[in-house]
Amino acid sequence: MIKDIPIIAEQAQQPRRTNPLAHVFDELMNFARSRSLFMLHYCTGCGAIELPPAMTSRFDMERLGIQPMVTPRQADILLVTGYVSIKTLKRIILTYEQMGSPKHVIGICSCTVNGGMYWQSYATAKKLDEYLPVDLYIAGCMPRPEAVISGLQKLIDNIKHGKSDNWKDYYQRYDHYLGNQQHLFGNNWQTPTDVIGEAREYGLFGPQTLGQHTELLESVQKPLQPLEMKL
Amino acid sequence: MTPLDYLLLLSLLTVVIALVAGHRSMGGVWLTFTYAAQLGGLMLMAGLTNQPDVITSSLSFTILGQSLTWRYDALSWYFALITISAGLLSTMYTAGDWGEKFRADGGNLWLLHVAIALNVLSMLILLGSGDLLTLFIGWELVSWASFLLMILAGGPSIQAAIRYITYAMGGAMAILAGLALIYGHTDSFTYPAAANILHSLSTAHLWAPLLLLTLGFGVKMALLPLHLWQAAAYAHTPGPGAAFLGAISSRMGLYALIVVLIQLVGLVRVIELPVLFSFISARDVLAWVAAFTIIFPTFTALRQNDARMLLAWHGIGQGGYMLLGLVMGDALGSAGGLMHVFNHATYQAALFFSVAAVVYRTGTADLNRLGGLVARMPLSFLAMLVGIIGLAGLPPMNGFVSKWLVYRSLMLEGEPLLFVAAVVGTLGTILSVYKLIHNMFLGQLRVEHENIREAPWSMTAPMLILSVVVFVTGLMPGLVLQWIAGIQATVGLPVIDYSLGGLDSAQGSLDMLWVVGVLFAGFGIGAVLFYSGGRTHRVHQLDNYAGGHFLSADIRYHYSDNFYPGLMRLIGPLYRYSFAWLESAVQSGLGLLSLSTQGFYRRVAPANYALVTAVLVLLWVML
Amino acid sequence: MSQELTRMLDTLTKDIAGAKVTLKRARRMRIDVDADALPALLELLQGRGSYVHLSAISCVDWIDDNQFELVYHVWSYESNSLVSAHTRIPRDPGVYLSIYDLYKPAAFFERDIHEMFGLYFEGSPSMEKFILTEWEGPPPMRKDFDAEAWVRDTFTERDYNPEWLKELTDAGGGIAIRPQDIRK
Amino acid sequence: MRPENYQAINHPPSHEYELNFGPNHPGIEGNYALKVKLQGDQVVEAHADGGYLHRGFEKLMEGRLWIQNIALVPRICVPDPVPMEMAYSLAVEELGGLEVPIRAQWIRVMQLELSRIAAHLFTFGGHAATTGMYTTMYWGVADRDLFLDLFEELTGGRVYHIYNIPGGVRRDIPDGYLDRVTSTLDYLESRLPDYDNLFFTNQVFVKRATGTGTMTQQQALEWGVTGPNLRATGLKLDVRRDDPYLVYDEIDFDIATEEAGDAWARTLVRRKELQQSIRIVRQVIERLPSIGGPIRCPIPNPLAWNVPAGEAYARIDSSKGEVAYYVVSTGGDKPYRVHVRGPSSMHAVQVLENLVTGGRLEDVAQIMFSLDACPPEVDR
Amino acid sequence: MDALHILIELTLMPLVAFVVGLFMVLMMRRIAARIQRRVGPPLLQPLYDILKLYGKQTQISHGILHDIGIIMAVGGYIAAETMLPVPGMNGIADKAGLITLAYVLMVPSLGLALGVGQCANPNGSIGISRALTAMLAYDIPFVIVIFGVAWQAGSNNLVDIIALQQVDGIASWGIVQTPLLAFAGLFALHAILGKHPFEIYIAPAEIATGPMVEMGGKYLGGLFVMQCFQLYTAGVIYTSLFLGGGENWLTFLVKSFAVVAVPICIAYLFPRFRTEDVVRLVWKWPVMLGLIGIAFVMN
Repeated sequence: MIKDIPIIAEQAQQPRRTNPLAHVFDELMNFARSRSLFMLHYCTGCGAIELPPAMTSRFDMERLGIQPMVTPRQADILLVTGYVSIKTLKRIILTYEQMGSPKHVIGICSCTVNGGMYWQSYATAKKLDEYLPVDLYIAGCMPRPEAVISGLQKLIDNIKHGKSDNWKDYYQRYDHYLGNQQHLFGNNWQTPTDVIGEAREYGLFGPQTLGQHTELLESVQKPLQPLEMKL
Repeated sequence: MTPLDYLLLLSLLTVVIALVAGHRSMGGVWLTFTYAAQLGGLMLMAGLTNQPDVITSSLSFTILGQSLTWRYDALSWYFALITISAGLLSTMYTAGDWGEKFRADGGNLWLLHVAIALNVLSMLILLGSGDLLTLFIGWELVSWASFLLMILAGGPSIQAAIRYITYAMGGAMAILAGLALIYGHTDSFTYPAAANILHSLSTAHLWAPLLLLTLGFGVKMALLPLHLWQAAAYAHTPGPGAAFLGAISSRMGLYALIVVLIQLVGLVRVIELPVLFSFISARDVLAWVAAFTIIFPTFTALRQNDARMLLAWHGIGQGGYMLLGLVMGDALGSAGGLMHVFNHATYQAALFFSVAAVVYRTGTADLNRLGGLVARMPLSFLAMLVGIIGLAGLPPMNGFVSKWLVYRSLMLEGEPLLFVAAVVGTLGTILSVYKLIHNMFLGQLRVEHENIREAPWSMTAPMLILSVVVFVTGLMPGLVLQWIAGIQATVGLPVIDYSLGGLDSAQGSLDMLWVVGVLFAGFGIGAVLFYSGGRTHRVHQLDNYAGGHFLSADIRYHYSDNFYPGLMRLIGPLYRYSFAWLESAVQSGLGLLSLSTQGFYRRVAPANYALVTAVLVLLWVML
Repeated sequence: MSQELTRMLDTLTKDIAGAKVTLKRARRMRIDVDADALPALLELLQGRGSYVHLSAISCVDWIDDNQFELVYHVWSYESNSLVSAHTRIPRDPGVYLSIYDLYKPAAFFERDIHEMFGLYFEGSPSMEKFILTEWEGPPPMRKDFDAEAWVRDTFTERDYNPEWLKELTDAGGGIAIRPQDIRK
Repeated sequence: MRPENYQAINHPPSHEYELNFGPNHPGIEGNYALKVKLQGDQVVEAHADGGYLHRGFEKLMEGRLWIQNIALVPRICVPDPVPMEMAYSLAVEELGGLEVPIRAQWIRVMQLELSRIAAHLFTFGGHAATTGMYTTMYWGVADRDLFLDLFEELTGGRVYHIYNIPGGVRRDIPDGYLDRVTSTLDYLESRLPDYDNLFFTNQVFVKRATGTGTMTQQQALEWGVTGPNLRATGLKLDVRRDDPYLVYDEIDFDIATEEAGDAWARTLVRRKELQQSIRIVRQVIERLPSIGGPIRCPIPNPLAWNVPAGEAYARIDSSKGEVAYYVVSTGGDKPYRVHVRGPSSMHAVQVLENLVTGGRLEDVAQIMFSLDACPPEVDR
Repeated sequence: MDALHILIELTLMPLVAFVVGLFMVLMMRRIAARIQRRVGPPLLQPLYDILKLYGKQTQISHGILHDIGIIMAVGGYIAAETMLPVPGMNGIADKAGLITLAYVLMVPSLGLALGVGQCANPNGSIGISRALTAMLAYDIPFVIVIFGVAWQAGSNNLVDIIALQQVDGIASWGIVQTPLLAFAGLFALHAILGKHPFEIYIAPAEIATGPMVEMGGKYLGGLFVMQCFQLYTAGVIYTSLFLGGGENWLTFLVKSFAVVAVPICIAYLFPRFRTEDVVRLVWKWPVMLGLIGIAFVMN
């Protein structure tokens, strides 16, 4: 029912930390992260109908420290609940890029794995992990609240042990993801977020961050430079 | 030659320079220096604030057997300081690029310089008035000088200025009538004689001159039913002129009221003076007029969509705090009221300067056509931020201290309703100033403003100087309070027991040094907490939450119009009915009055007119 | 009751040239009508026949006949019966008249048919795209659009025999008897 | 998004600003969007924007066998899936000339009404949450879960049941099932006073909901409003009565109506329907043991079933309004064309736009939820 | 009092406030959970949330003001905590009276308003507009209460007010002496906390959580810290004004928690008002009661 997606990208070389307490601090932060997950309130598909039961009185996700949040800025986990139509996928990518890292994507329902029963539909994207780095799939049509919660517990476990940093993969293999996005949305595809700049700024630059697809992007895009204060 | 003579001569010299060189490109700079010289001249008299002393001018006339004298005391000095500083900074602001653009846009820069210089001169003369007649002469000079400043921009300002002069003439008539009444009793215009006779007058007889004088001076002060002229007149005056007017002009009314109410009648008498057939005293009436002057204009400001109009309406509202504090009559209240004159002048000028800078760059002060300018005009934003915190009366700026003194006094005097009224005014101010700064500087930057730059230094320097003053006098209110204490000693009010950081008192003291210190320490800790978090990166404003949609450049998503809709659904009808009714009532009443006044002027020579009025009123008093 | 209904409809439609009324079952009537007579028929149904509720407009792509069939399902709350008015229009220009001024709900259905079949309705309040705003292909509900082929071109299928499973199988794990062994 | 959308152009010199409700917004039901243009808090213009849940069902169904489509149809309306299966089955039965056994018809009625109860509980929760009343949502969703348990026992699925097939239902009711239904209904009835106190008669809620999104009878008929929303304007119209299907003509129930036509009236109608549904289910429980017989009629090999050529239009009343399926067969093993008429395609587009325009920002979400619009029905 | 002593107090008071505030947030969430028939979050959940938010690795800022807004919001509350006397520590409560406190408490709101304004999000701006409207509403009963209490005590110094109430036990508490003011104060407190039905400026379904809309990471963390301070401040002010402050830490904490629990228990049973209804309600009952209360006090 729950399946880990193996992390394909090679880990970027982390700077060695000499402070002996750094390790303890990392453990603490990982623990806090695992115990406090804000999930984005975005019903992308029909699996969202099983989230209210999971959130509310009967299954109560708040006891695991999970609570719904409204905007992507506040959220840590993006639950893609079910099939993603192409129109929605654009919004999901926008939303994902607006979220602050560490961020986690959970694909709920079979449709996110391979298109599910809509495999021949012209309107839905088939494999979510082509467009976004997925941390965890919870398969089923649709998975029960118990399955959702057990999947979330698995994610919590992964975060606690520092194993769930697929979000770095998005920066490190941005070219790959962007290529798939361009394939589906056309060559003019651009989001307001400057992912390459972010990767550069946070030291998440990987060998596959840049490539032919990002070149294409840079040839068409009007980059949105932040409004710097000018005297 | 006394220092006062030097001062007045310097001021006259300024006018002359303005007349001669006002149209030159360097004229503004020269004028700035002469204003600085005036300030220097004033500083020669700084000793006035320490002891209740008077510096007389050697200039004096004798007309119709009445000698006209001019003299300065601590009160005059304090107001003169604000006047000259306002003139100095306004001219400095005008002297640079602003003036160039003003001229290029077809404005008459020469006239603007002359008008400001004339205003300063006339105000200095008014502030030096040594008797009732010079008070009236100074008053008339100030009225006409302000009129000149208001009208010079042409266009919509002409109507506003004419409205002003109508009100002012009505007020002048009332003053003249009041003076005539007093003269009828004393045969003399000197203050001591007037004070003597006013002390001895019976209640009913005292009411007539008091009412006439308060009404007359209240026009300039823009007390509640007589306030309708002010906002439009100030707002339509070109940039620095508006700052000058907003800072000091209407405070001349307060000065005259202080002279009449406190120096001549005596506040004790006002407090005791009952309103006929009722249980309230004259002070209550004045206090409530002040309270309504706080509330109504403030909430009118809330509805304005033009930045200058909004500020001008606030100028009226803040006048209410000054009067409210003064008529409380105790050390704290009067200190608060007097200090608010200085505080208001500083932040109001800074705000007007900032708005003028925005208008200079964008060409509009319409709050619905601006937004997001903080990224482009950060210094103007800073000045406005400091200014609005002062205007709203929040710590750590100076507006907080003066308002605190007024609140404290209202608490000690046991005036819960007035206290609530004052707080309502402050809250209304907070609401409207947030609207001001939000609609201009925060929110979405309009695409046509993407490439504008900060205003030049000649414009930002005056506002930054003022911002520093606003902050420093907020941090160390004792600097201003020492002048206030001098005034209180001079005019016979209880003297405030101040310290550098505020005041010490058994029933609750205020130490701004501590408050500001702790506040900034708090900010410091907040900053440490903040910067100990992860790194941030800046994003463009189109990278924004829009319900999951992509924002594009052609979408206007800046929330500006009808900024407080929930509140307006509740109190909006009040604006439509009460305010409109009040405005039309006052307008038609004053229209009638001004028409009749106009008739008098046309048919009767002014000198005779005064005589006739005096006779009529005397008859009424005798009967 | 149904007899009465049929009779009523017959009188209603006797002015409409070529209208053919069929009673399918209780409360279900079918009227076949020419394309140019359909608005008049609907006007009659609504005005005199109290068929005020437009339940749906369905479009069928008869690609072999090179025609679109439009079916207007209208319901009468008074006689509690449904009339389905069928008409056919040629597929080629694909333009027809809107009935928005008769039935407000038609706006949605016509807009929907426009983006799904590419059939244009003249006089409809909005022919902008609603569902397929970000779709650039041909109108997808047309029979000549092969969705499956499009999907095969656009998307790749998931690899159902990943490396880690192969390793498992090589190590002797997995299914005891493989399907191909059974077939032998 | 295309790069040219970020190019600088002049801003409209307007006092209006735009705000997007959805798709990622708690004030919108499901994955749907409403773009509103506001002045202050007054909505000047509203444009619905759908398609986020578009899967091309109608196209998909043309490519699958008749029996396969049964798995597809419940997905068209997620909160209330049973009517979708039912309408499709009814249409196919009409085409194929199948006679559904009477026992299966009663079971279907029970399932329909249980689904209606679950959907209404969910709607109350959503509607309450738009006004900030989360407790109702927490309670409502938790109580709905009991009904999902009943479904699970009967059909094996919590949300999507795939229980009705052309010709009848998939399996008979388990032993003791009717007792469990009765006890669940008893529990729900005992909870209703709590809901009344907490929500339906809560003065703050009443104040907010009265006069919000009001439509007249005339408007409702003109805009094609159906179901509870239509009944909230005082019209006693219900497909179950006017166009009876299954055994609804043998069942005794009242059509719940309200006069006002505003958000509160719509909520009250649903509240009354909840009781009527309980009443219907109780009648089914009473009658069902006495009705024997098979639960489905024999159909040919479903994998090679050629449904006779023809066309059928089946309408039923779901918790949202009138659901209708137009099915065309050319005698093949797959439908030639299936057209789904979801009630929300009216409610969520035209009606919503009309009601929201001129209203207030505060009420946008409330109006949407009070209409009980279900976006997947619009997008299909 | 030497400088070191006061420095220690100034450091300790915000710390205490933060820790107590964390538990108040926890209490709030637990009460909500119990009303909603849930289990609720674990003991240290508020702390985990804040730690997690501060530890976010990428986060966005819309400009310097966005940062300064949060700094001012948190810093303003930190400053305000030093003006609230707690058992054994007075901080600078005697240097800044009640009015100063009331105005210092507006600084965080103003800071937040500036930060939100820079985000250029209409949802945030609407939220701020509503929050300021609510402030206009609830501050009027609040200052009436302050006036009444200050008049009753003859001082606007919180230390004096507390001392006066501790003279002879419960009989001298404000809630016994001036019950009308105490009720008005509780009403105002409910509105100050912005809980339902006064929760107009968060309103997720209407304006997508208003001011918080563009806040993520440490910005949101700052707001969470601010929430702790806000609950603490509200509880302690009310305790100091009407419940005789704290004789010792135990009674102090019991009273503060009890005060905060009252509005929270009410809040989860109500939907939210419209903006103008909030203003109307708050200007009607608490203001009326407060003024009657003052009339009693001043006679």
